[in-house]
Amino acid sequence: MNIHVEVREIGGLTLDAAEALSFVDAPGNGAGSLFIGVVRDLNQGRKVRGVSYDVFAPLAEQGFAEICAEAQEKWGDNLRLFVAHAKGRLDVGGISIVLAAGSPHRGEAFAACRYLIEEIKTRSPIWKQEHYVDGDSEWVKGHALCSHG
Amino acid sequence: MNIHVEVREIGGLTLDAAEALSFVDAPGNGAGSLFIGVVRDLNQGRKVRGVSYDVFAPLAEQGFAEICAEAQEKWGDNLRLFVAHAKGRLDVGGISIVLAAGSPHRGEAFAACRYLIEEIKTRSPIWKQEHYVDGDSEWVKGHALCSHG
Amino acid sequence: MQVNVQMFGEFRVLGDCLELTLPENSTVLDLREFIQNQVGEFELTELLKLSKFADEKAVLTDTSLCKNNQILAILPPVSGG
Amino acid sequence: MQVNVQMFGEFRVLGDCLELTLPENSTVLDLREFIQNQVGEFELTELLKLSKFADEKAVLTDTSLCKNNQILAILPPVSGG
Repeated sequence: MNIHVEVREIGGLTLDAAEALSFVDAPGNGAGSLFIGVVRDLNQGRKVRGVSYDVFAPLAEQGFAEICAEAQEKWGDNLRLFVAHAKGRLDVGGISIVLAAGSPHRGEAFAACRYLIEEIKTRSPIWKQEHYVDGDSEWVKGHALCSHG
Repeated sequence: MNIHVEVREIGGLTLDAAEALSFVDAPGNGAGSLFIGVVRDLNQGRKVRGVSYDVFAPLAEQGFAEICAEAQEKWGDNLRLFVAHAKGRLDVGGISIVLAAGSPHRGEAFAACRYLIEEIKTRSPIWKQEHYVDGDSEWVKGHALCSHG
Repeated sequence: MQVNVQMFGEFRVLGDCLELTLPENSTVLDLREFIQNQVGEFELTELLKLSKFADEKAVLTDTSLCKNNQILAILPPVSGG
Repeated sequence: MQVNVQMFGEFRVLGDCLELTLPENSTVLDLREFIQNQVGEFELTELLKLSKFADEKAVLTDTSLCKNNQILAILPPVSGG
């Protein structure tokens, strides 16, 4: 199997770049591209203490696998891909998503990794609730999902 | 200092993705893009056992720093950038280069990471000697450097 | 028939899930209107218009038929990743 | 004057570096021709034409003046990364 997709509950293992890179490595692969998303301390001018990620996990994992299959169709069946998204509350600096793509050459690895994050951002059933330093919390405004069929 | 550049002799510490990601992390950064180059087992149809990287280290590090400064000019002074290149002989699976870019948003991180690898590939005084499974070795054909001034 | 509708994002204010009893042969649109009538708050009814329903495999269209004991989810506009 | 020219890539067959004695006010072009004349092998002289000289800070043009005790490097076409 050359795809790994996962929604991981915070409180268990934390998301880990080394694990992702190790998964996408293979003797024929010369390039690995990795992306991590991290909770930052400021959003739209408000000081952030942490973010809660709400995830409809079975549908999210189904979607991740579909997006990976699309990437393999575009950039090669031999692409190795890793997707893991956190579920739960993270403090500033916490890793919300780890993506990696491994391939013989770097063009495909970069393109696939970028494709994964852009598609996951727009298509995944994931919601962010920001917790501010002033004690307030707010669900981040998003955009509507598309239904197919 | 938000730039780290290094030519690292093999035999000491190996190149490490976690170190690079940790360097480019910052409380205001929401995105990290990382690239690793790995020795693969096949090149142009020949089975490869390992690659020796010959590097003119002082000029290479000078060039890495210039390329990082160019990336910061293009995508923001607050970009944090990490460049490390191996010097010496690596077996298949060995990491020859680790690059990382950290920034508030993902567009800049991806663009900067891609810029670093493309420029380093064409501008750095680095030569690869491939060692084949059949016992033969060969310097990989390259392209001429440009002189400025 | 019974359906279990899981809440996500802002809909969490209604609880983690709603156990609803619907007429036989209800569609997702019927379910949507059922919830719309139960939720008095203006902001949530506006949000509901922008939301989709899904099962564990796919986002559903309003013409999809609901099944007895089905687990559904209400998906407000997403912001994740 | 003396210059130390470090070898890289295919030029490693000549050793790790060449200690050369050049006339005063020699340029990089003079150095290039000096080495060209010492290296008999056809393949290496062809490679030399595609190669650049550099110090530790920059790639040099053929009109650059060499300095006494300078450390230079001969850079064949690169393939790295």
